[in-house]
Amino acid sequence: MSASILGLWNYWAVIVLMMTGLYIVTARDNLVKKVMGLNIFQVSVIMFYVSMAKVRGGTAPILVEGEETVLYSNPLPHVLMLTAIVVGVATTALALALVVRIQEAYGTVEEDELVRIDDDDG
Amino acid sequence: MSEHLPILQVVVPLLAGPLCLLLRHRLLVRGLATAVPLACLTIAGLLLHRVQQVGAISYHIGGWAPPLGIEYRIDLANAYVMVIVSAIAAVVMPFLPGHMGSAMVRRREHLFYAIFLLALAGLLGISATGDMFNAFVFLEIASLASYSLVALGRHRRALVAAYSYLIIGTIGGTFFLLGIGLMYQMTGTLNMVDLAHRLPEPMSPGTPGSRTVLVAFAFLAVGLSIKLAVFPLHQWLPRAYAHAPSAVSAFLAATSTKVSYYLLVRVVFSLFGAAYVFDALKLDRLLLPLSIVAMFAGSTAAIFQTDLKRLLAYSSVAQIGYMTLGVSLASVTGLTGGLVHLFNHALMKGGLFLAAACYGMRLRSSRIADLAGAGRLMPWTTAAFVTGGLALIGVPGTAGFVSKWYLVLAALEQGRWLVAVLVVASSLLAVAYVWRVVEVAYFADRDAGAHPIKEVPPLLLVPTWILIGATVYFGLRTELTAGVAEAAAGVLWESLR
Amino acid sequence: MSPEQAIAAALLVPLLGAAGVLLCRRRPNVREAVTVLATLLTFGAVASLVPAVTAGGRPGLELFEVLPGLPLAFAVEPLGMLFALVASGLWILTSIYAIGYMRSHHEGHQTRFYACFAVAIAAALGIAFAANLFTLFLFYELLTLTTYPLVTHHGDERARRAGRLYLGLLMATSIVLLLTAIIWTYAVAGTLDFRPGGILAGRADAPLAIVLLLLFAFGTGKAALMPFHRWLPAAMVAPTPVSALLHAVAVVKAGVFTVTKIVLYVFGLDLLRTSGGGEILAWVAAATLLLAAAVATVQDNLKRRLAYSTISQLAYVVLGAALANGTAALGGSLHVAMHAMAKITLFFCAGAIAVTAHKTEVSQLDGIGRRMPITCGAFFLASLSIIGLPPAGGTWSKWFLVLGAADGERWAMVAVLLAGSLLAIGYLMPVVVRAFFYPPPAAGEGHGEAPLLCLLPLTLTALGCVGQFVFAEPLYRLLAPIAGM
Amino acid sequence: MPFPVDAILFVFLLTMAVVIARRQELFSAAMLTGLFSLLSAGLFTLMDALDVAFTEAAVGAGFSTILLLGALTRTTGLEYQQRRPRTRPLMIVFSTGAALIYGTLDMPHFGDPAAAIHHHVTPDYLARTPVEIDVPNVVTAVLASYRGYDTLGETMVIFVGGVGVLLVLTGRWRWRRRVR
Repeated sequence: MSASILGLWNYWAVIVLMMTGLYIVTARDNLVKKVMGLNIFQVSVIMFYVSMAKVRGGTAPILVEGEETVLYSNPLPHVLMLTAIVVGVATTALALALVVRIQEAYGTVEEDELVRIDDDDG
Repeated sequence: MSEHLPILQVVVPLLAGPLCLLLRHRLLVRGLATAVPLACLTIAGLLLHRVQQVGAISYHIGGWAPPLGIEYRIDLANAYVMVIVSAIAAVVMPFLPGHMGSAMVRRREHLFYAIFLLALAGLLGISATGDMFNAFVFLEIASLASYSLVALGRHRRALVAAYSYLIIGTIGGTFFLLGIGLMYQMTGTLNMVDLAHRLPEPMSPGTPGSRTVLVAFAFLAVGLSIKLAVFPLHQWLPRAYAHAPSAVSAFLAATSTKVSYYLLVRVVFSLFGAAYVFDALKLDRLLLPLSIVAMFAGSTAAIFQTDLKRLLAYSSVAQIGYMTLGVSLASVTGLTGGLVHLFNHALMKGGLFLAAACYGMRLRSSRIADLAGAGRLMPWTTAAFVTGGLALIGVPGTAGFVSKWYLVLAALEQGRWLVAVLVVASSLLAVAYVWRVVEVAYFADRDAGAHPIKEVPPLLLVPTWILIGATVYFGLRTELTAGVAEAAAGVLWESLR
Repeated sequence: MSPEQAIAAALLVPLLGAAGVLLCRRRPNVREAVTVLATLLTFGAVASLVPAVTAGGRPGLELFEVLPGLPLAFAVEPLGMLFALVASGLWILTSIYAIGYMRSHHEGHQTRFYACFAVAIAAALGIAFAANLFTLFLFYELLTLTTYPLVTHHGDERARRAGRLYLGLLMATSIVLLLTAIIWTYAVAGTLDFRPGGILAGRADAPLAIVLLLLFAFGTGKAALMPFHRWLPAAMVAPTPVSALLHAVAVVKAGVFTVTKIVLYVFGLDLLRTSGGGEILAWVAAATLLLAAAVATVQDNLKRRLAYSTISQLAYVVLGAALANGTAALGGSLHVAMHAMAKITLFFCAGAIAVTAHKTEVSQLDGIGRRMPITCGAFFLASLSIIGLPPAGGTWSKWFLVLGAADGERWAMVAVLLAGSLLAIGYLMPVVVRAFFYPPPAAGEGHGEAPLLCLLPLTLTALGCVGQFVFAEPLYRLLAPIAGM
Repeated sequence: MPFPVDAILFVFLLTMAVVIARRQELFSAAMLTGLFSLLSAGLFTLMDALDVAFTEAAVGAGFSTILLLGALTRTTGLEYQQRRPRTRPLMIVFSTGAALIYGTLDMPHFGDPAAAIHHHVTPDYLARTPVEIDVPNVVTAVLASYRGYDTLGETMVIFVGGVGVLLVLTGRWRWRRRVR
C-alpha cells in the first residue's frame, strides 16, 4: 500500500485537481465560472498525460547528438497534449462567446436566473 | 486516385470548410457546399462497394505505417456509417439557406457553410479513423461545430441550449480523452487494431482483470454515452434539438448520435471485445435496463410535449434506447438490430425534422397546436410527417419495422421474452405521440385569424420525400440496410479480438 | 389473364382506383364512376381466379424478399379465395350504396372517403392472398391505418375519440401480441409460410403452442374476441357504408380470416388438438359468443345492437377454427361469407332507415315496416341468415358448425352454438316485429322508401342471403379441401 | 529524498483551484485561472514536457485569461451567492474521482521506466526520428510527421472555434421572446 502511495500520489494529486475543476463546472451557476472550472478540468487532464510520460531520471525528449544512453521522457503524450491544449482553448473561446450573447439576450449569466426567465416565458 | 479514397472522404469536406471563407461569394459558397456532400456520398458509396468486395481497407496517412502513424481503417461498419452521414448531409443542404435566411444576416452565410462542412468532416473523420486520439480530435471538431450550429436557432433559448450542450459535451469529450489516456498507459499505443491486441485479456469470466483497463473502458463508455445521449445522460439532447434551426436538428439527429453510437460499438466490440464487455463485465446488466427505461421515458416525455421539435427530440432519446438495446443484447442479431436502426432512424428522424422544418417555414412556429389545418393546406408535408411517424411506430412496410424485427428476434433468441414484449409495447407510446400530431393536422381547423399558409416549394419537399421515401423503400427492400448491417455486425463481432 | 396477373390486378386496381379518385376530386360524378369501375374490375380479377382454385390449383405471386426468408408473396388458397370474393363482391354493392348514402346525407370529405375505402379493399385482398404471415401482417396494419380516417370521418370530438380507440386497440393488440407471436413463430419455426398442416407442428411443444395460439387469437384485434372488442361498437360513429366495410366487407372478416388461417396453416388442426390450445380458444370464443349476444339484446341503438351481434357472430368463426376438426372449420369458413352477406344487408337497412326516417333507435321503429316494406323485408331475410334459419345462407354454416361440434362429441359447444342462435332471435326479431306489427306513431311522417341507390344494394344482398342457401354448393366445393373432404 | 518541488506546486495548485471555486469576484478568479495555468506550465517543465509547458503558458495562461477577462467586461464581474444545496455535483465528483483513483491502482508507478508506454511505439519514435526526420526535438518531429494529421485536425479545431465565435458573436438577429 505504502509503495503504491509513493508511486501513485502524483496521479492522485492530479485527480483531486481534476475533480475540483469538475465540481466547479457542475455545481456553480455562473456561466463564466463554469468555463473557469472547465479550464481547470482540462489542464488537469493534460497533467495526467504528462505525468504518464515522465520517466524517472529521464530528460526532455530533445535528442542529443551522439549520445546513445540518454534516458528520455516519452514524447508521444506531449504531442497529444499540444493538440488537447488547443482544443481546450477553442472550447473556452466558443463558450465565452455564447456567454456574452446570453448576457445580451437575457441580461444575466446565472443559470438559475436563466431557467426562471425561460419558465416565465412559458 | 482510388487508393486515396479513405483520406479524400474526410479531407474534401475538411478543406472545403476554410475554402468557403476564401470564396465568400454567396453562390460560389452554396455551390461548393452542395457539391461537397455529394462528392462525399460518392466516395462513401465507392468505399462501401470496395469494402464489400475486398474486405477492410487500411490507409496509412502520410505513408507512416501504424502504429507509428495514423491509420484510416475502413470496414463494413464504418463505410456503412459514412454512407449515411454523407447522404443526410447532401439531403439537408437545400434547407440550409432557405431556413437560415430569416434567422441570419446574409453576409454570414459563408461562415455557416464553413462550420457545416467541418461538422460533416468531423463526423466522417470519427467514422474513418483507426486511431483513438485522432478520433478524439475529430470528435472535438464535430462537437465544436455542432455547438455553434445549435446556437443559431431563432429563439434566444438556443444560446442557453448550445451552452449547456457545450459544457456537457466537453465533459463527455474529456472523459473520452481520459479513457484513451488510461488505455494508452496500459498498452503504449493509440491504434485501434494494435490496442485490441495489446489490451490485457480478462483473467476469467467474472473477473475484470486489470483495474486500469476497467476504468479506461468505463470512461470511454461514459464519455461516448454522453455524446450519444444514452439515458440518463440525455438531458442536453431535447434542448439542443428543439432550439437549433430545424435543418440543423435534422442533420444532427440523423448523424451526430449515429456516429457516437458507431464509435461506442467500435470500442465495445473491436477494442475490448464482447468476451470482456459482456462475459467479464456484464455490461448488459446495466445497459439493458437503461435502454428499456430510455425507450419508455423518452416516448412518454414525447407524448406530453407541446412543441413538435421537442417531441421529435424526446422520441430520439427513446430511439437511442433501441440502438443501445441492440448492443446490450450481446448477440450478432441484436447488434444487427442496433446497426439497422442506426440507419433507419437516421432516415426517419432526418425526414421528420425536415418536415418540421417545412412547417416551421410556413407556420413560423413549431407548436403542435399551430399545425391545425396543415393536413389540408400542406398535404405533402403532412403526408411525409405521417409516413415518418408510422416508421417511428414500426408499422410493417416501413424501415422502423425492420429494426424492431431484428431487436425482438434477438431478444426471443435468448429467451428474453419480457424484453421482446417491452420493445413492441414501447412502440405503442410512439403511436400515442405520433397520433397527437396527426389528429391536430387533419382534424382541427386553422384559426380564421391566423396568417394564410400553403405548401412549401418543391426544393424543400423533394429532400424531405427522399428521406421519407427511403424509409418506405428500406422497409421493403433490406439488402442494403439489414444485409450490410448483418455483415457489419458479423465483422464487429468477430473483429480483431 | 394468367393467375399471376389476376392477383396483381386484384391488388393494384383498387390502388389505382384510389389514385384516380384523388385525381378526379373536383368532379364528383367522374370520381364515383372511377370508384364503380374499380370495383367491377377488381371483382372481375378476383373472380377469374375461382376456377383455378376450385380445380385444386394454388396460383401464387412472389415479389421480392424483404427480410431473409420472408418474401412479400401471395398465394391463393380456398379460404383466401372466399374472403377475396366476399370483399371484392360486396365492395361493388357498398360503393353503390355509399354513393346514395353520402350524397343524400351531404357528407364532407367524400374524396378522402372513396380513396381510403379503395386502399382498404386493396389491403383486405392483400390479407386474403398473403402467402405468409409477414405479408399478411403488413396488409393487416395497412388495413387498420386506411380505415382509421373512415372511422374518424366526421372529425368531431366523438369521432376522434372513437378513432383513437379504434386505432389504439387494433394497433396495441397487433403490435404487442400479434407481432410478438409472429416473430416468436419465426424464431421457433424458421419460416412464416402458410403450409397445410402447419409450420409449428413438431417444432413447438404444447405449452408454447398454447401461448402462441392465445397471442395470435387476441393479437388479431380485428376478430374482436372479448375483451378486445370495444373498438367495434365505438366505430359506429362512422357513416353507414363504413360500418358495412368494417362489419361485412373487410375489417372483422380480415380478423377472423386471419385467425382461421393461422389455425389451419400455422398450427394445423393436429397440433391444435393435441396441445389443448384448441380447447382453451374454444371456450374463449364461446364466452365471447354468448356475452356479446346477451349484450346485443339490451342495446336500443340499432347500429350498436348490430355491432354486438357482429362480435357474437365472429366468435362463431373463431369457434369453428378452435374446434379443430374439418367440418367445424368448414362451417366457420362458410360463416365468413354467410355472415358478411347478412350483416351487410342489416347495415344497409339500418343506414337506409337513418337516411330516410332519421331514426337510429330500435324503440323508434314502431310500424316503420309499412312505410319501408322492402327495407324491412330485407332486414327480416338477413336476420334469418344470422340466426341460421332457412331459407337463408346462415343455415348451412351453422349446420356444419353444430355437426362439427357433435362429431367431436363436444356437447357443451353444441349447446353454446344453439344458445347463440336463440339469443340472435332475441335481438333481431323484436326489430322485425316492431316494424311490421306495432302501430306507427300517431303523428304522420312524410317519408317513404329509401333512395333507390340505397334500396337497390340492400335488395340485392338480401336476395344474396337466400341465394347462398339455394346455391351453397359452389362455396362448399371451393372450401372442401381445407376440411379435408 | 530530493526537495519535493512538485508536491509544493500541487499544494499551490489545489489551493488556487479551491479559491477559484469560492471566489465571487470573477475578475480575480479569472486572474487566478491564468496563474493556475502558469503554475501547471511550471509543473510540466518539471516533468520534462517543455513544449507542453510553453504552449500552456502562452495559450492557457495568456490567451485563455485574456478571453476570460474580455468576456467578463461584457457580462458581470460578480457571481451571485448560491443557495441551492449541491449534493448531486458532489456525488458526481466523488464517484468520478473514486473511479479514477481505483483505475490508477493497476497503473505503472509514476516515472517507472518499465511502463508499457515506454516500450511500445515510443522507442521507434526515438530511434527513427534522427534518421527519418532529422529534427532533434522528437515532439516536434512526431507532431509534424508521424502524427501530422492530428496537427491538421488541431488547426481545424482552432478554425471551427474561430468561425464559431464569429458566427455567434456577430450575427445580429433578434431573438424572439416566446417560442411561437
